[in-house]
Amino acid sequence: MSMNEFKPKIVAFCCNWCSYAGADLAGTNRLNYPADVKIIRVPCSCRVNPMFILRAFQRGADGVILCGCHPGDCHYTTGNYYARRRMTMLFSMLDYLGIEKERTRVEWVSAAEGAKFAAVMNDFVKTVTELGENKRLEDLRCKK
Amino acid sequence: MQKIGVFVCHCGTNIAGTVDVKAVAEALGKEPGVVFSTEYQYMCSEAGQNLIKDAIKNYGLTGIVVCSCSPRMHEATFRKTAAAAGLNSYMVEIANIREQCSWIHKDVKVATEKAIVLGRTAIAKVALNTPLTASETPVVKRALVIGGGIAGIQTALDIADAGYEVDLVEKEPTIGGKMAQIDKTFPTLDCAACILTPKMVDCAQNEKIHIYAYSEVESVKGFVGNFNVTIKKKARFVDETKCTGCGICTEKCPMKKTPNLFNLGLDNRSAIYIPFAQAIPKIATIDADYCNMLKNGKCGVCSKVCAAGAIDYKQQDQYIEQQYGAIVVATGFNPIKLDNYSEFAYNESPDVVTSLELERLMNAAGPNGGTLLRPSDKTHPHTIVFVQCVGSRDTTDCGKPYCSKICCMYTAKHAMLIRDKYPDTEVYVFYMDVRTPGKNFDEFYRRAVEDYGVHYIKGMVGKVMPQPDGKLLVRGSDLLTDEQLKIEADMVVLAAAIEPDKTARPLATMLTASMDTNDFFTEAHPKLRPVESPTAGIFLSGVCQGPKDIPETVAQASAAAAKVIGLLAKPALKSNPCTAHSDENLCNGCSSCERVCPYGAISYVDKEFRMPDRTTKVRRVASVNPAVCQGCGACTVACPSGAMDLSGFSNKQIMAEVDAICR
Amino acid sequence: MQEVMKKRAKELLASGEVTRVIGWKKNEFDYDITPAVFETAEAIDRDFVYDDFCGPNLSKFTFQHQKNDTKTLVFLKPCDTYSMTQMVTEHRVNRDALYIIGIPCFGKIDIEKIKADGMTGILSVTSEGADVKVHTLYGDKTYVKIDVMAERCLACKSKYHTIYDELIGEEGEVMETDRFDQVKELEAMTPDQRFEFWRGELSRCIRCNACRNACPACTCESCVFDNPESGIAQKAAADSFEENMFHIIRAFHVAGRCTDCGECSRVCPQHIPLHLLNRKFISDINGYYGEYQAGEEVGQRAPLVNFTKEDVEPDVVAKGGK
Amino acid sequence: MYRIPREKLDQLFALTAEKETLYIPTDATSGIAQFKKWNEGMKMSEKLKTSRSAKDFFFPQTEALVNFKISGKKIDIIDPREECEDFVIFGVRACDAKSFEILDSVFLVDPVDTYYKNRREHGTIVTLACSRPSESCFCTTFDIDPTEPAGDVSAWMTDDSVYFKANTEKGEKYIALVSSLLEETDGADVDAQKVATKEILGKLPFANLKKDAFGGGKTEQYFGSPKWAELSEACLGCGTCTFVCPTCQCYDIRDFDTGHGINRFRCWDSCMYSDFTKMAHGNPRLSQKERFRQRFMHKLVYYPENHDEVFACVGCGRCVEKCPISMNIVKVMKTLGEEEAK
Amino acid sequence: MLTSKEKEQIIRSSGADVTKCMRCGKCSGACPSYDEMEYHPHQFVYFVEKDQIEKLLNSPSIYKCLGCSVCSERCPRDVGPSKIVEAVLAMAVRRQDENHLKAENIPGMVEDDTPGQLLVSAFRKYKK
Repeated sequence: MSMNEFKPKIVAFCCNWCSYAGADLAGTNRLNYPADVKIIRVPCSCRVNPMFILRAFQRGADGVILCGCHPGDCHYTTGNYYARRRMTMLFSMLDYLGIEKERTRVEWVSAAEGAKFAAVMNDFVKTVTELGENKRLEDLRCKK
Repeated sequence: MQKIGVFVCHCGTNIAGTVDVKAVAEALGKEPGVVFSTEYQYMCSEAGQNLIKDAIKNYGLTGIVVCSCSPRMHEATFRKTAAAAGLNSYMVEIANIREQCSWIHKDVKVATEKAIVLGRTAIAKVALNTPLTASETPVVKRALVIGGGIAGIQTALDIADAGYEVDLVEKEPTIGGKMAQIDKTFPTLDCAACILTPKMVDCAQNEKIHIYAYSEVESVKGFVGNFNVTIKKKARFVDETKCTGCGICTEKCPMKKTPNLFNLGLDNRSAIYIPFAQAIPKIATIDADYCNMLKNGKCGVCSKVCAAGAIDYKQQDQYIEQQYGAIVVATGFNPIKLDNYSEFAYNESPDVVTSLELERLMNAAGPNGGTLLRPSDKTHPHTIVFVQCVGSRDTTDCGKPYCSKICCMYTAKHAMLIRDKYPDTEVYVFYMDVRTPGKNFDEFYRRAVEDYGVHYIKGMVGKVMPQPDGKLLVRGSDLLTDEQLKIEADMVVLAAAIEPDKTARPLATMLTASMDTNDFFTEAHPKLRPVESPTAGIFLSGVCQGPKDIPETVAQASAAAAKVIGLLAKPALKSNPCTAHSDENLCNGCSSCERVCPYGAISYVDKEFRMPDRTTKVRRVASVNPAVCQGCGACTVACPSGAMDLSGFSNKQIMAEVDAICR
Repeated sequence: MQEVMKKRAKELLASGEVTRVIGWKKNEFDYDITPAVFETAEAIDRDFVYDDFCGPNLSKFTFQHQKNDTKTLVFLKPCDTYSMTQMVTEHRVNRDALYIIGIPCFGKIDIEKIKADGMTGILSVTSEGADVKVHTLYGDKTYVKIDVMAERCLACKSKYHTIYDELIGEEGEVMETDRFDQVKELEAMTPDQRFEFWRGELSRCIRCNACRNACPACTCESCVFDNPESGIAQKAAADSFEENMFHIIRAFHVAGRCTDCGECSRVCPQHIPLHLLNRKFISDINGYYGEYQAGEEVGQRAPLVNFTKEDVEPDVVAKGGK
Repeated sequence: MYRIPREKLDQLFALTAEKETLYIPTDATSGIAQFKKWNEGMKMSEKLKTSRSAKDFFFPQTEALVNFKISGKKIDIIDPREECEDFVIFGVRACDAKSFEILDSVFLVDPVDTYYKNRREHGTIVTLACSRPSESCFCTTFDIDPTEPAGDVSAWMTDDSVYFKANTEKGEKYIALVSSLLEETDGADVDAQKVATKEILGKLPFANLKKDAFGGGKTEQYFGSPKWAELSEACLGCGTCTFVCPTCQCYDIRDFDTGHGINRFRCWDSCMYSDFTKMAHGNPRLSQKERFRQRFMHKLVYYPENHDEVFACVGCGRCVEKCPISMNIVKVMKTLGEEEAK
Repeated sequence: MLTSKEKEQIIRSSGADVTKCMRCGKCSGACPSYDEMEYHPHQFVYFVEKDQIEKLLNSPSIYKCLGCSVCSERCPRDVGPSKIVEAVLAMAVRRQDENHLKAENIPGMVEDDTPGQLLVSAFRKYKK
């Protein structure tokens, strides 16, 4: 597979209240971002277990992004604060194990930020595409 | 094994235009567990819903996937459809192939492929769904209105009218808000006090309304139907139950050099004060920053003169806890600070004033008793320049990007009133655009120009320069004559942009209600649910949601009241069944979940367990109160043993979605 | 020390204050130590030992052998008390059913270091003061104790007891430690080097679960890796991913709760430096959220179930940390 | 008997690796020895034992059994086995060599485990006699002579030479493969080493450990012994002893969902694990005591009973060294043996 | 509408987004050189948007601008009229420096004793 043809698999966890709505707004405003991004709706960014992120990589994801309400704006008041700590720790550990830190990201996208959502996804897909296939955290059994 | 039905919606050409819906239906039909797959023009139409209902019955479907618009749009619709056909409403999953697919992709092949993946993901999830039943919680028949301006007053009156208890919390010593400071109202030019004060009195006299003036909301817990709010009653140092509002104390108080905030600091008052004559409640308040007794323990005049013995220098802040079924936010606005607009010399010259200050200067109860005089030398102004859009429509850091909406009209009002009362005064209005949509609004503005001879100038003031002789040299452009005007003015009036009150942001955090980047509360839907916050049970009234004039504010206030009444009229609320639950066999009782729960929904019980070796062991285990749990899922991740899981978004379901996407 | 402990244990047994004593006993060799429950003075006289080989952390053993209806005496070294405090915080042990005696520790000897030096056929090892004398079939050798001390003891964080009913010996202090030096070394490597390093280390894992089962923070009623319902259960790593997965998740589960007792690395039959994973989290928590030592006092709120509004954003990692 | 100078050992490895895959024990960074595929420049470990036993070569920790490929509603069954290449394991000790016989008696009897058989047939075992046994060794208890190891080829290493002797047809083939480097010799040095080693064996701490108290027919005598409770008390329930043991052969069969099919594989299991023998109703082995007892009863009583008094322990001492709480088969034999003596 | 090369260049070199202008005229209201100028700051913005660059290039206004940037400072939309004036001025200056030497004219200029090096350096200097 040449670099040009490489289409990354991107899993985006979006909180129901802000980021998922932001993604909807991006759609309503017809703001394009690559089809490589597939969104999973979760009630809150704090619902995302680090296990899910590892699972995505195991299953062949090349990048995982978590989007939630801006800190202070969480629908559940404090959820994204916990998510922020958890993800900081997880990302740090992945980096410590030598896994490309650019493959994981957290972005705060409000329901009003459709344009930001599209911009973030465009940028993330670009970053991951440049990195190429995820080789360091893959499960060979899941390859086709 | 589930029997899953897949329904792909065309949404007219919204989806079918970029997604090959037939191919999607066909591909998804081949997925394991899928026994029926079809596509249709409009799934949300009655015919579309009937299609789903028939399929549920004919194929004995145990779960359905609708590939359509965002679940935020029609999830509720399809849940009802399923329920009508006898299928549990939580056996429905939506694949969002419109907002997140057809609308953002142009290539049919790419969009179709993605739609299939999204459909597959929803199928993977629904295969693990379990029927859920919403539990019911009773609704507390009492509403809280935060903010006692015209918005809050109107909402409170309407709710009370329907027979429900209302608490009205106002941070100032009196209700009335900004409208109480306004002189006349457009487009009718009737006096604001004349139409506002009767409403304030109504509030005070209504048995169902309880006014907490000089109070603030301290904390909000709970959820729709059952909010638990702590209200802080700030110490007035005056016993409310004893004060008669006679005002002798305010006359006798020696601390007369206290800035009168009601008059925006344009004149002074005493340290103990009643903001204005028609204040509700009409109770004196001691300004602790200026009172000599409170500061230095010397004075005590007010206490001596008070016949009612109402003065209490030892009064403390009081905290009141109260339960509410609904909360209305009516926190209003303030003009922005003009410190960053040095070109208008607002901080340099007392004769450069904001429009709100002009209201006080022109008001009969204002500092000059209703005669318009220059603040600097109390002389009659002969030339007045109005500058519109100061800080509005301004995308730089010091301004606001939005239109403040009310300035065009009140400036026309001011110009007209001045020309009417002082025909020898020339009035110039610099404008970018004059915006007057509204009943009788444009007519009003035209009257200012045509009947009162106000000079409207298309252009903007670039600089205001105070002159040694006390005049203000105003330099601005007239774009139509292509000239730069230099006007020697006696006064300059700035139509400062309005912004939400600063207390709104911390309040939004307490309420978990979302705000936009300008700190206006966001509505649940910009068109269809304009008076509700996305957070259930929180309603919006007045400028806290966006700039609006008095008629609009009152309209929204009544609308919010109607929504509150609708909510309070319900005997019970169905709660979201997607709540957390703990597997007692796995629970360690370590308290991690309790620590992260924002609702205090988790408690612990000691439970006896039978061990494999047939002994028994008492263990501490977590137990979730489903009525209190809001289903955020923070606990599920905090739990190290995986005992805690979330219905509707279980670990297995989310992992199945991950798997399906990455397949 | 051993004799004082024995005497005190027997006193408490005799007075009926406690009915059981948790301590260590010697096994086949000098360096073989097994945690044990003693119920009689005779058993204590016969088997009870406390010397420089008594490495096993008795907190986890106490957790496994706790009884609610009777009081148990347990001897805890300073680092063991941190684990115990953490377990009390998490309601994993019944503090009321325990009588804790804090005992001093002067660093434990790591027999693996002596073996790694080529010593085999070891017939006896004796530790006296700074000398460690090793007598083997193939010759004798004397080591300076500090050279054969366990890694975790060389980087000892504290000689202070965070929980006890009584102390034997004098109370020590929290120590200055260079325990994050190895973490820093790893952080200074390139991602490729780190990847190679961990691949090399973790690929030796045989998933015996000794690290988990010895860990005083891993006291789950059922481990997610044993629970087929968890979706990540595995018995053996069938792919390099699963080797990573197990250790990342385990480190994450104990993050903010791990007291850095070092049992995981001590028990690893494959000599994987597992403590370096936990220490990374500890060092990150200290750096990002302020100094925090798990097990310092009962009732602490662990950093991962806590937050401040001003916490760093996760992109701090991408930006190169701290 | 053949001889090669020690300095030529690398050449021998190179020559072997040219034809077949060669594995030798080598030191890992962390101070343990492990079998690794030989490549140029690799140094053979001087350690007596590898951390893991050599059973991995024939009975790997995880092994794919069958794959199911799912496409839509269709399932294809795929045999994931690839043609096994011939390989040579160099430096297997007598204890591990003996363990292969025990594994054979489990996997190669009817029904034959074809996965195991396949690997076994392709492997040539070159054993290496021990000259510096460690304090944890007790192979002599089970009548193993570490100076005369079994295997396809036996080897002895002295200060300057390595001696070889072929024991099987496969062994002969291997000797022929490397014959260009070998010279024939009488093996007098080997005999001298054997005498010296045997003298050391007599001085080992476990030299007097006897298996006589155990064997078939002792079930009733030991099963109900009260000593099990105390012996198993500190057991953590980890699988260290099992996984380092060269004779433990229990495995679990698991399915892994790859997203596009199922991979069915087997992996080592441990009777020390709490979910071992767990069934729908629960676990008949109620506590760690029962699990602990099972492991040692199997090695010392049940297995000998069914296999002509051959014990399922080869005295390699790995469990003695690796157990986190220093509990092991020697302690069990001594404790229960004392009881027998009474 | 086709965008001229000049407009493109002005927008590129000034970095100003003329579409953001909402025609408030604050720039011109603030301009100290207003009376000196034929075209005023807001017109610079407007003319660029309407692609009437030539007018601006030929106007003395570009030399009257003091470059004080008060127009940009006051602009509520961050358009930056002064940046446009500057860009137009730069373009005009560059135009004065047209191609003074063309390759085909060289042979006619060459005399026997013209040093080759002079030709090369002249070409470098006067050829754009």
